[in-house]
Amino acid sequence: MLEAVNLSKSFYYGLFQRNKNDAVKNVSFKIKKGETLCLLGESGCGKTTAGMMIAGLIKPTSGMVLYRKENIFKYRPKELKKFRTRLQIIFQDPDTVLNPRWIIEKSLSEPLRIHGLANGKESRDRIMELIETVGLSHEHLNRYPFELSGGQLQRIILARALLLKPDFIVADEPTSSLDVSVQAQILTIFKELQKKFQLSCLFITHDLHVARCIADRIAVMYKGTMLEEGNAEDIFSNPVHPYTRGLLDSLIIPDPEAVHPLDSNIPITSDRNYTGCKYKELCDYREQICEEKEPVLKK
Amino acid sequence: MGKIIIQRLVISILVMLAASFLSYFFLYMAPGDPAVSIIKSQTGREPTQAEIEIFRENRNLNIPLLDNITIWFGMLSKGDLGISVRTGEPVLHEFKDRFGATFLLAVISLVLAVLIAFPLGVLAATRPGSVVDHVTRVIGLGILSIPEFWLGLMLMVLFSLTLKWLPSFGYGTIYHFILPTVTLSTGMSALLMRLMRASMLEVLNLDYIKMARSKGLNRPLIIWKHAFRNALIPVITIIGTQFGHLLAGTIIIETVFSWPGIGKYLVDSIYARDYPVIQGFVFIIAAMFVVINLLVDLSYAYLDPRIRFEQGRN
Amino acid sequence: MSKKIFPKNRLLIFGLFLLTLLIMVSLLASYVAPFDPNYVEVENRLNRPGGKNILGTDGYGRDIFSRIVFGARFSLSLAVLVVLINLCIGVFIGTASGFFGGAVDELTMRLVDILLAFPNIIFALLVIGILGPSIPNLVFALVALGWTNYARITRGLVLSLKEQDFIISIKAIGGGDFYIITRHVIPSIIPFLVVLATLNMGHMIMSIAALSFLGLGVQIPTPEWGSMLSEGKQFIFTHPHVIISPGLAIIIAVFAFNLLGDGLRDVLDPRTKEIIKT
Amino acid sequence: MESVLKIKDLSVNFNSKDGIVKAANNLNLTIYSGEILGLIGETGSGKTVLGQAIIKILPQTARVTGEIWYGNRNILALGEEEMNKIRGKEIALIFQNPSSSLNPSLKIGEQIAETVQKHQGLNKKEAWEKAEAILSQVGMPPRFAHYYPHQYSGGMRQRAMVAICLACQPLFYIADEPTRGLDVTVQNQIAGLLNSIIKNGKGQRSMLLITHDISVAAALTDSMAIMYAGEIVEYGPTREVFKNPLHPYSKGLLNSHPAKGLKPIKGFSPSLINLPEGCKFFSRCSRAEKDCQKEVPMFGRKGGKHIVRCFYA
Repeated sequence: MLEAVNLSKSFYYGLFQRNKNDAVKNVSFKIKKGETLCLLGESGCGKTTAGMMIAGLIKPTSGMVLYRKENIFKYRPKELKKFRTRLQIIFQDPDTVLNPRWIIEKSLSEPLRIHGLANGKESRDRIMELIETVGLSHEHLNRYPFELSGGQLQRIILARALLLKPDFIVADEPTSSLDVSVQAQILTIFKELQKKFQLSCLFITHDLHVARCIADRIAVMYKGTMLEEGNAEDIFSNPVHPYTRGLLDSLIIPDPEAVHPLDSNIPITSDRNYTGCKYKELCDYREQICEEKEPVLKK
Repeated sequence: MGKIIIQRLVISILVMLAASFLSYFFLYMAPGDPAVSIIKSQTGREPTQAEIEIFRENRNLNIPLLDNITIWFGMLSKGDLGISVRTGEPVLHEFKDRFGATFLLAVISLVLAVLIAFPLGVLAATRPGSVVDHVTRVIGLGILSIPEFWLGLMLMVLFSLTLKWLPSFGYGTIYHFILPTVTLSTGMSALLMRLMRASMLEVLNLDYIKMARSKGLNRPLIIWKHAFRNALIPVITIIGTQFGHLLAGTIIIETVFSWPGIGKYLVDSIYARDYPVIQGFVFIIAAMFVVINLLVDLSYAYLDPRIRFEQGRN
Repeated sequence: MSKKIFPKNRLLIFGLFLLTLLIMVSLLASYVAPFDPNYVEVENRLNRPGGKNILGTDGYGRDIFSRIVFGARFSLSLAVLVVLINLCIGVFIGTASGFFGGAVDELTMRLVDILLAFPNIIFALLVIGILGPSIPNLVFALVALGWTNYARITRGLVLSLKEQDFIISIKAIGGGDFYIITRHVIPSIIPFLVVLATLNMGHMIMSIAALSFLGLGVQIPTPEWGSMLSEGKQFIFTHPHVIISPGLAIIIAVFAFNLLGDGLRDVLDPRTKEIIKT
Repeated sequence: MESVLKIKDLSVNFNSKDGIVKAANNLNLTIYSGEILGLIGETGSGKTVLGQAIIKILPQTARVTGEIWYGNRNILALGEEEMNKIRGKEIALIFQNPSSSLNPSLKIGEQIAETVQKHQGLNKKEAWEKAEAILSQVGMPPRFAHYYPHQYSGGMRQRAMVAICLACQPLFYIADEPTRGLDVTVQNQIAGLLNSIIKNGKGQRSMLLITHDISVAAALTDSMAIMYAGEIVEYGPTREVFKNPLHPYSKGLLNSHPAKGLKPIKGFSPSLINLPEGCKFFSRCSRAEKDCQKEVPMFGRKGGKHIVRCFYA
């Protein structure tokens, strides 16, 4: 369905663009129809940049994104516009995704207007149908974004994303700014809709609990590189990479009976570019080879 | 930090080059033959063809624009800004002789404005919605609506003509300073007060002020150490950009009070079409302006450690 | 809360009232003014206010009130003209440069930096000093630098808008650049531009008056506030009324725009989202 | 156990254009020495207001009624001057979002030292030495005292925040969402740090931990109170509440966590401006009867210290 091939993105900054920052480096994965791949990582690991490249919103420095075997960065404008109806993106902060000066209905019908599909009643019917699917009612249509809560807005955004009948969704931390109970609502709706419309999904999150609920497969990212990829269950039951293991160990679970290995030591890491494995500074298994070479993904 | 200085220096040099280029460019675009108008304004009669030719030769008006600019830059690099047509003195001398008076006027006015504006702005911000706040707000807005030169004239009428307390124009004693500086600093202080108030209000609502309160620090310490310092940063930048405004104000105020500074001289030169002076003065003023902006950037960096340690992002 | 907002709105309404009054006066100048502003009557020169000349007469015996009324037409329309030209140039350049970025942005912004480094009035003095005083030259002098501020602010607004999720999401839906700029970007920055232009109006009125006062703007026989002051300057110690009333006229006009701009800024502040709706 | 802080009938209202925001209604809560009490609630439940009410730094528009007894003093009756002797010295507030709560133009060392200077009468040099010592206490090299906040990473800023609060070794801490927005590993470190502060206090130190994260509450707290729409709906020892949540909202909240089933509660939280009469959870509750809509249920005791505000629990 969709494939990322050696995606890399570097940002250049400083006087005369001397400094280089590899936000994403050689990231590859495949997503099948109806499948959810979870891109898991901490803040600043490049997962959002990767998601934006998949959605065709940022051009990669090298590598390509294949959608149905076609490189989306080679699309002509018309094909790109068509692609925009096939792939939709959902953002982290629902408060900022809708034009604050427009009522909900206007924002909702915008995709139809852009693609010339809006025909009065038909468009309205489709909107009504979707708005009920996500658990809201027509009374919300005449409101302004600031009058709705984050959970309600995220439902609206979900409805808008589905309006063009896409087959792929990039969801960038769609619930991380929401409360737990609202998160449960949104994730439940999301899962239902995904089944109903046979959606493939790239789900970006930092939350291991959420990843576990939603993912078929998980890819773990750290400082721009992919460290581990596999079936969700395998990753949780048998993590191979030391970083993934550390991440799972430090996870606090909502159970007061459990033993929580709280660790108040802080490691201080440097941000500089260096050779070798990105995780070597924090790794308990560090050896000489980690200093010299950057490991590649292996089965 | 070093990066910022380099960037600013490059811009500064460009500004000055642009300033001199522009002044030359406009000179060439001037209506009629400058030679004719200048000689006419000097002698008061129609110049003869020979006079015009000599003048052109002397002023390098016969050679093309670009060559002329090259010559001017050549002179510039030796610190030579040419000779005033009106007085026959070197432009640089004329400038030096008058700069002190203008500088004093500008600096005293600025200091006065800051002394009035900062406490008032802080006071208004710490009591939002109070009588002080409303009064300063409306009065500030009102003062900003008064043209400086008119205010100067009115003060002159009131204090020199009616009350006979102060000299109406001239330069020399401390009394001569009072009216011009008061005129200049009035508008400036209204502006700075409003800026200070807005900036302070914004800072006082930030989380770190709550944090400072939760540490048990007393109010003066919170206001001056935690809030004021951070509120100052945007105000300082404005002061920098306002320096141009201040210079402009000085020019007009000097004309009103017959203040022997660069402003009055510049305006007189414009009346007399004394091109070398116009050109030279604009160049020097642009240069001064650039230096001030540079200083503002530096003080900005001093006040805001986030900039001081900026390693370069974008 | 309502108590705090009330005086602000009251000021805004007062500003609006003053402005409407000014516009009415300048539109209906020939009905409002009791005399021909240029009618010279030497035997009636320098009359004190009162009597048949409400604000007295000037050095040529012309009726000051009539001249102020006609001056309103002149001062306001000139300022509006300059502000509108600046606004159009600035918004066009600012939007293009902010939205598309790249080398064009880099170049225009360096140019703006350079031009902004010039004090406005000094630049105007230079231009007019060399090109000679005339109204087209005055407009040119005020536009040559005036647009830069609009361009800089527009660019800043567009840059921050461009990074906002709601713009990126339209892009992701398939909205083209032109669509995004005209339907989302420009409408979002209009409130800021309205405030900016309103406050700038006051500034322009003062700049024009100042240049005219120096004899470098609108030339003398024309009834314009600045040139009236310039003419009246010589009578300051004998007949101050000649310069008091034109000055007050400038203050009232500038104050009206300042009140309006200041009030609008409070009302249109994006942080008070609730208000934008109404 | 001795009580440190007793909150009695505390209500906090704000005036806004749209009406009165009832951020907290008749809160009653006791914090005992040596314990960590978790105050659990979602956005708009009024939990942050409580923390700021205790230390009296709410905005002037807030109307606070009730009593907050700290020892034998009612905090709400104290003047600003007396309050300043308590703030930072006896009660410290750890803010959420350290990026905006640290003064960007002062070195971290100065921000710690000024508290020490104020409350312990030390001179500048002594205070700075103390600041460096405290920084190493929270696991950071003393040289970090000379750095500005923007030079710290997110996790280190939160540590610096804890260090500032620790400066005068107060006995009572309020931590307002200390782990929000942090990465998993950093969250774990900060939780560990907070835990060690209280557990190393020889039973003298106690903490009110305000959080939306039930995992953190499970890991750190001894007892917990659950807030909904400005009211406390359930209170009890943490283990009991988790094992046997009584209030329908508490059950819903716990079960909606992804690790505990991801079962959503239907409907939306009410706005604090137009709160319904009676039980605030009525419209979303599956067990609601008619009388729930008429009056607010009183607390009922369910064995030991576990109490709940529901007619049918």
